[in-house]
Amino acid sequence: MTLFNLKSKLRQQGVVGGLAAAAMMTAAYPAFADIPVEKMTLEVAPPSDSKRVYVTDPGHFQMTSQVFTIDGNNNKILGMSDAGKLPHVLLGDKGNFMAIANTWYDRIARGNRDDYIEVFDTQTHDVTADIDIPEGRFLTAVFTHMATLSTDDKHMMFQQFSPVPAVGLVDLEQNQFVKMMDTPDCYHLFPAPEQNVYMHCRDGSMLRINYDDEGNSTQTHSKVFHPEDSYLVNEPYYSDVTNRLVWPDYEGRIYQAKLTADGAEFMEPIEVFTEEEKADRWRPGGWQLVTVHNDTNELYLLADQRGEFTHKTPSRYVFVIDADTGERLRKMELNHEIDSIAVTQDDKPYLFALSANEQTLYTFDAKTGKKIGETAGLGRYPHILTLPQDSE
Amino acid sequence: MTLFNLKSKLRQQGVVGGLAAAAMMTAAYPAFADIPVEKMTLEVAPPSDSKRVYVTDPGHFQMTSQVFTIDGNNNKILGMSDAGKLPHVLLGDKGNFMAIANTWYDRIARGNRDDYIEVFDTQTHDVTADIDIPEGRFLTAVFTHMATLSTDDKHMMFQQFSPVPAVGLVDLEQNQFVKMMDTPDCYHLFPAPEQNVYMHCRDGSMLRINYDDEGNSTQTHSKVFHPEDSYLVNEPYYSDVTNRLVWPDYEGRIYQAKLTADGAEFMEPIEVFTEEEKADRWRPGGWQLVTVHNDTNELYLLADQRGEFTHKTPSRYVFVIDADTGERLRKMELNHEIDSIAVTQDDKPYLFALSANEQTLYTFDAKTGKKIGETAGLGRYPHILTLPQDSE
Amino acid sequence: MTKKLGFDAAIEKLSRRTANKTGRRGFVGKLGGFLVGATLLPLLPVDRRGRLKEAHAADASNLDAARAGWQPQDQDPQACDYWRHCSIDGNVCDCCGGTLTSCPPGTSLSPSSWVASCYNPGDGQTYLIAYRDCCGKQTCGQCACLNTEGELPVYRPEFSNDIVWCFGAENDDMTYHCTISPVVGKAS
Amino acid sequence: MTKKLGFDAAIEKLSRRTANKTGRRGFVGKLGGFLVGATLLPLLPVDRRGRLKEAHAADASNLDAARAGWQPQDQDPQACDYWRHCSIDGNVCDCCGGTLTSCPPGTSLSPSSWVASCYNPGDGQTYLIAYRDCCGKQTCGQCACLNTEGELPVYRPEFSNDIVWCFGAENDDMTYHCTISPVVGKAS
Repeated sequence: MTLFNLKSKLRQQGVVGGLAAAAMMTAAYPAFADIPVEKMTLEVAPPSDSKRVYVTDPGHFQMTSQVFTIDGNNNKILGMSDAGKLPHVLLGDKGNFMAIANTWYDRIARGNRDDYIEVFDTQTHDVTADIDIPEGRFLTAVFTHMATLSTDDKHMMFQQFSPVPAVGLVDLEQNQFVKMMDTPDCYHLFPAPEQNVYMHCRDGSMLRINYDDEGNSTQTHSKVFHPEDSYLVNEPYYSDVTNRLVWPDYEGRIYQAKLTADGAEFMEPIEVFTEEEKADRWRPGGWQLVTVHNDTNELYLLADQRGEFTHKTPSRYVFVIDADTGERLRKMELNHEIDSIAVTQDDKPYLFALSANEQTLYTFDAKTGKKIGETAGLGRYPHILTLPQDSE
Repeated sequence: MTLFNLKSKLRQQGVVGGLAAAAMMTAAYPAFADIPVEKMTLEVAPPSDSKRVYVTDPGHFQMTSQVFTIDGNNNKILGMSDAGKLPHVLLGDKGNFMAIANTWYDRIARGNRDDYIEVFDTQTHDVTADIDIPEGRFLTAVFTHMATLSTDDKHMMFQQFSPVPAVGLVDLEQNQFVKMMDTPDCYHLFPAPEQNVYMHCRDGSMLRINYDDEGNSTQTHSKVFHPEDSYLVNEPYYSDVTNRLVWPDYEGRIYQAKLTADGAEFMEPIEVFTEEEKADRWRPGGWQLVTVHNDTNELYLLADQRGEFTHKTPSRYVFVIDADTGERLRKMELNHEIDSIAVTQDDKPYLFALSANEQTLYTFDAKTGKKIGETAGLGRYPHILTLPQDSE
Repeated sequence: MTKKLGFDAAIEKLSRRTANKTGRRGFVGKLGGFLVGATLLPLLPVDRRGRLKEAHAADASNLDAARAGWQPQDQDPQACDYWRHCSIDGNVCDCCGGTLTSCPPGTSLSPSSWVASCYNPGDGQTYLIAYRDCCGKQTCGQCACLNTEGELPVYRPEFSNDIVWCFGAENDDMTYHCTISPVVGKAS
Repeated sequence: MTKKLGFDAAIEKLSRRTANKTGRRGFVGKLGGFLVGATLLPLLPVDRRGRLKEAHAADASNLDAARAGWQPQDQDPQACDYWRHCSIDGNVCDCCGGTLTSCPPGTSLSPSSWVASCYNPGDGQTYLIAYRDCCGKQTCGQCACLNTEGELPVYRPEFSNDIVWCFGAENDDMTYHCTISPVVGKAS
């Protein structure tokens, strides 16, 4: 139906929708030649692949957030999704769906609080489920691992801090909240097979939580795996596929563990920087400052020469090492002040590098270090990258 | 009570509020000398005066807006108030209260819509009333005169466009919505004494609406006062005190009317620009591009040399004329790209000039044109100035 | 959530809602023939002034050029001075995951529009553009443009780009994301 | 809306809420003495390293300087490198209608805080700052600073500035507006 048919149809109906419809009808304008009206449609994004990347802009503790769907192959924006204050963006089913945990108020930044999970189809960007949860999300500058899907995508979990520490369990098959599971003084959520999820505790141990569909759980602490004065950054790398946890401290020491249904297996810590580099003040720094290419076992660490306790200031370099041996493979100069990095999991990997201050995503060839694209204008302070881990 | 007493008090009570309270308690830290804890308080803004100015940043059609309370005497930010999508900010009682008309959704930019009025005390910035209204606000880039207080501050009115044109009447004494009053194809709201409000209609006439407390109204059209091809800008100047309406068209012709309980009295239109200036392409341009100092009858028009149909692009100059005679008094060069201007109503008036792109409010001495202050960082795209009209 | 994008569905929805809410007060009954049809025609600025302008590209970041007046190009649809955008106020959907004629994924194409006549320097013709807003998401933010060629004040709403033109969008979400610029007619 | 700003009111509220919601599971019962009191003490970084830094002012707009490390000044409380702001992440309330120790009008002073020890170059002393968030309004936006001197990861929450420290604020509004930097102790 064209605009030109519209007016007569409205007249036939004998009732028209007020001024809005009136203004709309003016488009049926006989002083113009009756050429075909261009077809108007709604886009659908192509299916997710291993180079799909989502950039989240929560601003700086702002009430609204925006999630940009970007095709990393060509740095094209495919669409956007809305979120509330300090959201968690999770990808499941090889990137075919996205779950966002939201917090929203009914009087802008006051009034009644509403926490809820929205599930999106990553092609249509339509909401496929809206799940109410208790108003307990732990609101921090976004730590991506403070909410997680289970390894089988059947459950989603989020952390509560106050009034008591707990983990909220959500059933994504039934689309309903299950239970708040009480926990001790532990943080982050790393899923392991067979309905296990791990947390990292203040004392330096890992806590394994085995839960059933009703939210009953048994909890077991591992040994303490790092000393008290080795401060582990807020954004470790964790693969839901390999269940490998890779965790730098403020000085560039990397702790690693394999998290299984049976328990945590810790590797010997490795050092990214030589003694000489440490003397030259090389340290990690940024937000998501570590990423791993699983198949080749290459570890990428965002770093720069810097003072102590500047662990969140962006960096301009990436050190690439063998994650098993610590062997230095290469060093990349990014030529931008980068807050977050993430590498794709295919066999021709790209390294995505996000600058919050420049509101720009840069794409590099992960092997050659060559810059191959960028996407600018990503909101106010974008600093979160989310990639489909289980693609390819 | 100091932080140091807090811990013992909590212990006495035998119950403490989880991790949040625990972290809070760590402030009670005996390794530090027990010096007095600094007193922590809540600010209250000084009483409004004639140099108080409110800057509204609705972004560019964004979901959240911010209203900055600024002391124009010294360009100091006194506080902020939150608002939703495309809010109307109204000042009453000599600037002692502020009413904001809001639109908000429960799923960020989707879901259930809620329209409501919040009334604020302009000293404490506390909400003193929250009034529900029908979800009918006409959402446009903010036209300040599409909502209004009555001249006696007893009522507030807002415009609806769809599904039928109407004006919503709100009783600010009872704090409740009264009625949607049907109207013809007219726009803007200019209050006049004795429960009258005027609108401007498509045909070029003014509509006087006389309403009672129940929202019953009688409506009377004035004569047509401007030709069809004289396009009146979206932001005229109107004084709730003098009831004088001052309305430029795209080319710098000024229409004026006095709006009384008896009807609209129109003045002869005046031209701001000489024929020579018109040939040199001087035209008005900006958002709030006209303001009047009531006591001296000085009219300020934001203008620049420009092409046709660039009526919303900012300007760098202000032409000052006698609003009765059209006599040119002076011309100010602002040296910034200004979107909106407003003059204070005291006898040493300041001209506020707002740049949306620079997110900065500039303050000028209205008489000498000297720049005397600025306030930067006013959000994303601030372009609305609101001053207490009835101060001094 | 269903995706009915046809005019039929949207207009039927709008009409039903109007019928339910306004009762006897239909639009035609209210405004008579004033707004509808031929009386509007002489007001549309189709004088092709675009060709006569001496000025430069209009881009929000280039105020000098914008102030000089509208001078369109036909090469880059994502630039603010692309000819179809002569009266756009907002974000070009082509930069947001949509195209010049399609809305980004997950948004809702409003059936209502404002219009402008835009001169295409490529073929020397003037076309009628019916700007349609894509709704139901926060402002896209990419490719923000404020063009006002032939734009009229709000009391001529069908030519006003300051209005959130989401009337009749899905769920009645009156929230602006971006704008598409389809051609719906040609100056004869 | 009442303005109870005393600790008593806020803590009583928090305690009542906890009592209502958590039942048997009081904080002390849950975490034992682990978090409370003396066991935390050795962890607080009060080594006055601030004085030893070779680096420059930390300002979000000056990343080179920020990366070099913390070097505080005691002249301009609205600048990010003012000594009290050594571990602030957010907006300085002094720029938002408040002061260094008072919240802007209409906000709510949270009774909870994170802490840091900051070196004052004016008197050569190191002070304990208990950063307190003012809550219940959108982010102020003015004077945005991200300082991390002595800042610890989230598993040491009492030293973490990434948390929205609005626990116990009025109406339980967990929404961040700005931060004040009161002195609550002095390194002895």
